[in-house]
Amino acid sequence: MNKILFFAQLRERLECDELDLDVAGLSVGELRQQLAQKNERWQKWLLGKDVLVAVNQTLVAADSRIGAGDEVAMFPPVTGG
Amino acid sequence: MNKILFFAQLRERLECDELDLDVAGLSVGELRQQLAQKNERWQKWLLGKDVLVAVNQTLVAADSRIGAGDEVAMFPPVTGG
Amino acid sequence: MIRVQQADFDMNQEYQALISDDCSSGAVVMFVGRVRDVNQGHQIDELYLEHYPEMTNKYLSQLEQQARALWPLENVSIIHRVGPLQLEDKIVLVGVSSVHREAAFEAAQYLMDLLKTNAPFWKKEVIEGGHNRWVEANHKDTIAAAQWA
Amino acid sequence: MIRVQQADFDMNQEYQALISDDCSSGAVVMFVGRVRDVNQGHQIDELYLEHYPEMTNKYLSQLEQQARALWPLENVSIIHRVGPLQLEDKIVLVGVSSVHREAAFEAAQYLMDLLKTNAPFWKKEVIEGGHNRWVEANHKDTIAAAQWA
Repeated sequence: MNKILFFAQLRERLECDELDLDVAGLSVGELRQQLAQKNERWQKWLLGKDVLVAVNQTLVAADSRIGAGDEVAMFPPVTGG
Repeated sequence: MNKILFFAQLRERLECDELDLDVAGLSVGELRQQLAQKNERWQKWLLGKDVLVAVNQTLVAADSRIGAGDEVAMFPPVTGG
Repeated sequence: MIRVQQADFDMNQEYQALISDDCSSGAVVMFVGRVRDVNQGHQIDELYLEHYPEMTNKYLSQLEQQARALWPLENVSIIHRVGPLQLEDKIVLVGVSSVHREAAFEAAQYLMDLLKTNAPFWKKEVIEGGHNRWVEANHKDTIAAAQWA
Repeated sequence: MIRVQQADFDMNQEYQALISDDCSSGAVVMFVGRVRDVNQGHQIDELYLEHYPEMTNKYLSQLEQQARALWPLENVSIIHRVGPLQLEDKIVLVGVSSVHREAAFEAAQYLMDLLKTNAPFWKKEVIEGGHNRWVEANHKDTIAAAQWA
């Protein structure tokens, strides 16, 4: 099972902060495509270019594979500091 | 009349912190030459390359002319901060 | 030393922390980022800082190690506040002590530039009329971070 | 704000001074230079700072104006201590506030680099055995200052 987390604007736009899904074996890009099928809003916000993805708290590229138990997080460009 | 001030190592080596002399019209380089004639020690320390000169509290070059009443200061490279 | 906290921090205490256990660092640089009254053309009343707790600590610790690999540093402090913040409040401290001032200045800039583009914090502003607005990422920050790559 | 003084200074007070009369500066940089235990190969017991009072104030004020001509700065503080100083004491503070962190960092570095090579302060160290030794000017500092010319 994987925990999938959403933060900031993305969390508000998807109206979802956390999902539990088994997505091991998918690439990060494939996961975004799969989640985007939920509805038009998810499609609009998850497939935009301004989504960063971290696996196990480290930023990764779209072709990065998700392993069993990995924590996946999706969020907009960061604005701290 | 001009006030001539010496600081730090230069003050200690010349054993002099202040002179009152009328040196208006001289260049800064000419003043150093004139003062160096006092004795061997003054010659050694005043004609070295590590002497900076300020006229009216502003660093100047050797060919800079001294005016009536100007304050002249001579000192080694600075080491503050 | 990495801290993510809601509370304010004290400049004297953080200065002392930067020089502790160490007589040899001649140079201390402290950077503080604050809540500005105007940002991206909007008048700000309040700010809310959201973050991804598991990742902020992990990333900032990695960032400290990266800086230590690039410069000879004594102590490093990164403090980032989260939750509700008011106008003029401190948001972030990056502090570095080193024997050399060049290293201290450069490392502090590096830490800020990378934190700005990689640490998972997000600012939401309360602007005129009580509206909420998520701050947009600044392209200038991406360029600043890229110069270190 | 330029101050040359024997007394120590307080980091909280100096931080407050840097953000006073001003809500718009998001970035504050403070640099502190301290008495190191080892300098130019000598173990230091104490330090004495001599200066040329009429010139230090005049030069540092000019230096502040030069920095303001190069970067958009809000407040600028330069404090330099003189007289007897002990190990680990603060010697100098350069503080800058600005809307932009790049400006604050660069201006603080500029002020320190120029102060190091142009402001009329001289350090005399008390080293092992109670001997006095005037600190020698550092060629690295001359190079650092020259980069801004």
